[in-house]
Amino acid sequence: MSTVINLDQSIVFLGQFPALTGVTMSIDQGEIVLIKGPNGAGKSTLLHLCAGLLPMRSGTGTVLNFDLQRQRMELRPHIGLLGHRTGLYPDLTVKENMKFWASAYGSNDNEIDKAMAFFGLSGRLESVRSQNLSEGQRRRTAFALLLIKRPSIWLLDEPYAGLDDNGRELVNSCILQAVEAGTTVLIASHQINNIGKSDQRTLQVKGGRITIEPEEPSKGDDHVS
Amino acid sequence: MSTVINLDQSIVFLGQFPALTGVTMSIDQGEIVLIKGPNGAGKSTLLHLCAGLLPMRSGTGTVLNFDLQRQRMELRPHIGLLGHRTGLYPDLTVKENMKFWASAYGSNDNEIDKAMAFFGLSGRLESVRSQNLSEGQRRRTAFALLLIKRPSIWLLDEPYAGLDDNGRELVNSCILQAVEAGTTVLIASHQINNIGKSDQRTLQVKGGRITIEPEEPSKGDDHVS
Amino acid sequence: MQSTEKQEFTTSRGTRFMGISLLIGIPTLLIFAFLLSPADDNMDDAVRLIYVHVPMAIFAYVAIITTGIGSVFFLWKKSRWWDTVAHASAEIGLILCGLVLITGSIWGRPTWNTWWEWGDVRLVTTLVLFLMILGYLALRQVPANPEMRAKRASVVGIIAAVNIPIINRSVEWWENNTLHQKSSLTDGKLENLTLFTLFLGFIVVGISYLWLMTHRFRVGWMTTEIETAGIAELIEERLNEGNSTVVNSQPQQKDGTK
Amino acid sequence: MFRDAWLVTKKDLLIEIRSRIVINQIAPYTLLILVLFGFALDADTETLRDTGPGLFWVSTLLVAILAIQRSVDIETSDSAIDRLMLSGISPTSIYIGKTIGLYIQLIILEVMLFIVMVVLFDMSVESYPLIIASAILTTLAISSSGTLYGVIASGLGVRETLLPVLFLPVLAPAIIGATRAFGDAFGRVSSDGWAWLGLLSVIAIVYTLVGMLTYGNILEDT
Amino acid sequence: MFRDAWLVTKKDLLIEIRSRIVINQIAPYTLLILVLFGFALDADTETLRDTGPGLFWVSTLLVAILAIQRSVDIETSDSAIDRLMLSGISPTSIYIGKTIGLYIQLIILEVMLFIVMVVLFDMSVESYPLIIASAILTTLAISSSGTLYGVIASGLGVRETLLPVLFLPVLAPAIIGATRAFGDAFGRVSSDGWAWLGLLSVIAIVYTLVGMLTYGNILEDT
Ligand code: HEM
Ligand SMILES: Nc1ncnc2c1ncn2[C@@H]1O[C@H](COP(=O)(O)OP(=O)(O)OP(=O)(O)O)[C@@H](O)[C@H]1O
Ligand SMILES: Nc1ncnc2c1ncn2[C@@H]1O[C@H](COP(=O)(O)OP(=O)(O)OP(=O)(O)O)[C@@H](O)[C@H]1O
Ligand SMILES: [Mg+2]
Ligand SMILES: [Mg+2]
Repeated sequence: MSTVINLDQSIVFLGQFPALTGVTMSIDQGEIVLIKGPNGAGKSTLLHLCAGLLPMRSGTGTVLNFDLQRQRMELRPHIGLLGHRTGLYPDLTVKENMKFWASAYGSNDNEIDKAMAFFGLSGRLESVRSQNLSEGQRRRTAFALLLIKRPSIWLLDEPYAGLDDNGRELVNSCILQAVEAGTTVLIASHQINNIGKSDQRTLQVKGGRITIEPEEPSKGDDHVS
Repeated sequence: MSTVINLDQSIVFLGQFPALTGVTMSIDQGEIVLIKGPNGAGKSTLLHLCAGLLPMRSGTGTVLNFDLQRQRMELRPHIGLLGHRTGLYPDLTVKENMKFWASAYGSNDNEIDKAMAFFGLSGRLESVRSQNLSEGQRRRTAFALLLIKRPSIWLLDEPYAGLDDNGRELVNSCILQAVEAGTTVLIASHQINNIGKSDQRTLQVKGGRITIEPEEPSKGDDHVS
Repeated sequence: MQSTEKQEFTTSRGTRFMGISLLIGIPTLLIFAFLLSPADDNMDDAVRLIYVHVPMAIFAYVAIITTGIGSVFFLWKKSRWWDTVAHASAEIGLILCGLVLITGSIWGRPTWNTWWEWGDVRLVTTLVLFLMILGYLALRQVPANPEMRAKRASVVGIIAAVNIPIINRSVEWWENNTLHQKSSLTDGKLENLTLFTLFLGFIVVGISYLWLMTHRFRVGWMTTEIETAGIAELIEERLNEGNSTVVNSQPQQKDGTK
Repeated sequence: MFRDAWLVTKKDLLIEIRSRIVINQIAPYTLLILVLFGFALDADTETLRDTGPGLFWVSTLLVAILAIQRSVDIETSDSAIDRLMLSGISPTSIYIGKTIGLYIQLIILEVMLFIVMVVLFDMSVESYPLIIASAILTTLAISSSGTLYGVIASGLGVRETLLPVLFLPVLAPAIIGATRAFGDAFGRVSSDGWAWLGLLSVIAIVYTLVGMLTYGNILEDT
Repeated sequence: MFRDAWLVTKKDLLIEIRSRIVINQIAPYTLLILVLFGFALDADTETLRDTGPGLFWVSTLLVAILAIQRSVDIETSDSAIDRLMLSGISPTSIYIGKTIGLYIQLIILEVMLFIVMVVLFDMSVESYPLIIASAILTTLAISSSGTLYGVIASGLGVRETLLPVLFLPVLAPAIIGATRAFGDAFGRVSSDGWAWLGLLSVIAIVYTLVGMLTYGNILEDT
């Protein structure tokens, strides 16, 4: 399968701090990659880099064949990122948030309804302003937004935080379904060790660098550490 | 043992919405109570009510013998609340945040150092502004602040979210130690089902009300549902 | 530029030549300005300030336009060279612009009988330009990601540069209301010696600009160089931090890296 | 492109309608400024009327700074900006959209301010077309450069202060021109107000173009 | 109580220093307001000098709004307010602390503004004691009512529509009084400036008292 993410010695600075100190990794299409590592290791930074939201200080990288030094703008529309913060407009209702992004993504009403129903956001919650949602409801909304975007790569940063058991199952089933359809999924999470699919990979991030390749290499490729 | 939290038919409105629809519960000193329930059930609201941060629409309640209708101001200093948001000052460094609250609580420098070292915040992180911390580091700081306050009741809302394995263990050991010393701990979390102590209780919240009392009543009291 | 990598100082043959020309040029200018050129009929000795005032005004414009060009090329080519040029030129522009304000005020005291006149367009627009550069440099001082800062500063630099024509033409537009001199150069009323001294002034200020530019550029370049050199150290520190975290949290694990 | 821009505009306006920050919190200050000046200068209403045009534009500009900050806050407060940048809406559309959103809000504020001023200061208008034309152009200059500078000054950890420092000098020429044009329209000065429209259009167009061309570069590194 | 208040003040000031709303950034801002205004009124420096006192207080008020918003944002942005309310610091101390923090910032700002104005507009002061006394009282009125108003406006508790209703009538008399007092101190109007100090002290004291007494009630219901 084709490689969708390829980083070589990527160094990223946040302010004066080297948050990533030379990351080398390559990820194939359709993989599920679990990113583990202690707090402050650089997981979120890595995901933001892959989304094209951070400039690389040095190193090279391509995501979906877009160069991370020069083509970040072109890359971004193909990425779905769920960060620590949900990025909803607090003054708009759930439905209004959905509608705005749906028209930005070019999704139709039907997709909105389906995504909202899927995450249990239909009915009363539709017209609640997102600032009044509970933590879990807010994350459900963020996930519903990811669904209607249909990006080629999902970058999930602690996707389970704040979700109840039911929510976690929904997320898992989404992920598995998306991967079936050829989406690549990167998950940074402290909460889970596997999401119920055998050929997932685990990367360990520590001190801004990938330290240990998993013992169970998924597809015999040379995913150099 | 004495009852520290006692709610009777408490109804709480957030805006026009009845977030709590009549909660009746009583919790003894030194208990660990796990609050479970689906997203939006009212767990966070319940904790805020117990902290004296929300007005009751009807019903009665006492926390630490302070009346929730009339003595919320007096109650608050005895409460330690860890909410979904960490409530740090983003422009101040970790150390400065700690110092400010320490002097508000009357804690000394020694306590600050101990709490920070315990949560792995010593060294470089001391002088990082809290807006630049990673999610987990931010929550560690929030927990360190809880430690230096030494309140009689701990209300923890998703305390594990964003923490790595090590962080979770640290939190657990804090909790157990605090309970030893007579602190009462309420935890709302989707992430765990027990924290490794046998006599914890679990309350189920649904639709703004406590629905099921646990089958293993901890001390034979009549915790009416 | 290769030379800067080897050298300790920001001097080179070119700048030394310029420095020497200035050593000769400045006294010559002073001699011409104060001794040889005649006093003006109605402005008296105060006219002598024109020999620095006007060239500095023109080169302040040149400096800011250079900043603008550097900014455009930086956004286009993403090359640090252009960014350093833009930054260096803006700093010198600020100095020149400040000197124009000061010499102008000093000049105004005897000729218009006031240090400052709010109604005067030239004065106010020059002040506005000064403030624009001040803003640009304030932005450059912000502690943030250097790349991000450079991009934002470039936009501000471009905006400042496109304002130059507006500010410069303002005298024509605001005509009804200015104390300030209108183009006396183009009137052709100046005496020969005056004209020559003014010309000399242009050359001296021009060389000063180039000389300051080269030095300031090299300082800027070396600063980034030093910052780059520090990266390895920072990264080393960060990696160790990763290891120490490992040691703290999982004492049984021996090998963190590799 | 314009469809996307309009989406952004609609969203910004909807948020404003919901939160009513500009209308409820910012607008009252403009009124306060006028009232204060009315009192401060009371003695002599001719002076007051002379200051009218300048006062109008200075207060508009100061209020614009607040509105610009709000327009940036909408995106950055819960990092909605990340999603916006990943959305596929081109930076130019975002720029245009946010500029129009700001424009509409400012125009509404100006209308209010204008009415209050005319009533309070008892001013008489000689040329409405001139008023309208210069207001349209100046507001365009303010909102196009404001949208650009708002994002330049944001996310640097420096907060509000950088914005006025960068923004006010850039707008000074436009404000001066607008003041003169208004002065003529109110019959307070004898200059030819229409001549100023040339300057105003140049500024408005140049700033809008620079904004459209460079906004993407800034968003690239957020 | 005062120890706690001082803690809060120190914290607010530290945050301001960190987030760099410091002297060197405010200076250009105030300077710009004056420059713009100076040019907008153009021609006639007598008019400029007449407007000086009004301009001074209007700009102070505008910057005060930014400072007030910031002072509230500090607490609400990541719900630090919850922790503050649970901290055991009494609401009165919080109120006093935040008021003093705001006060100190405003006074620094006013001193700068004053110097710039006197220099730029070439104004001559006839009575420094009057200037100082009225500045102290008016600033107290602004910061005490501003702290109170800020927390009301932030949507904590009372509905936000109350805010213009509350704040404007509350401050307008103080600003008018201050403008008159300054006008006299600069020798621009013939009224007796000291007479206005009476009004200013009443306002300052009343607002401070009201703030101290009601702040707790507002915080109680968050
Ligand atoms: C603070 C006060 C002043 C400022 C900011 C100022 C600024 C400037 C600037 C920016 C220029 C360049 C204009 C151009 O050529 O495009 C200039 C030129 C000039 N200034 Fe001043 N000036 C000031 C005071 C004065 C005074 C007091 C005088 C003499 C009475 C004066 C005489 C001139 C002359 C003769 C030129 C050359 C004009 C030309 O040939 O185009 N300036 N000044
Ligand atoms: N401006 C800064 N100055 C110093 N350190 C910084 C700065 N910005 C970020 N950092 C550091 O960079 C790291 C960022 O890590 P990142 O957010 O990617 O961690 P993470 O692996 O996602 O952690 P978590 O599990 O807690 O979410 C943190 O250690 C943080 O302290
Ligand atoms: N102004 C409002 N209008 C309508 N509904 C509201 C309003 N404010 C709060 N709510 C609702 O009240 C409930 C608050 O629940 P709360 O935050 O206590 O949930 P929770 O149990 O903590 O959930 P989670 O597990 O997601 O954190 C949510 O269902 C939310 O939608
Ligand atoms: Mg993270
Ligand atoms: Mg909750």
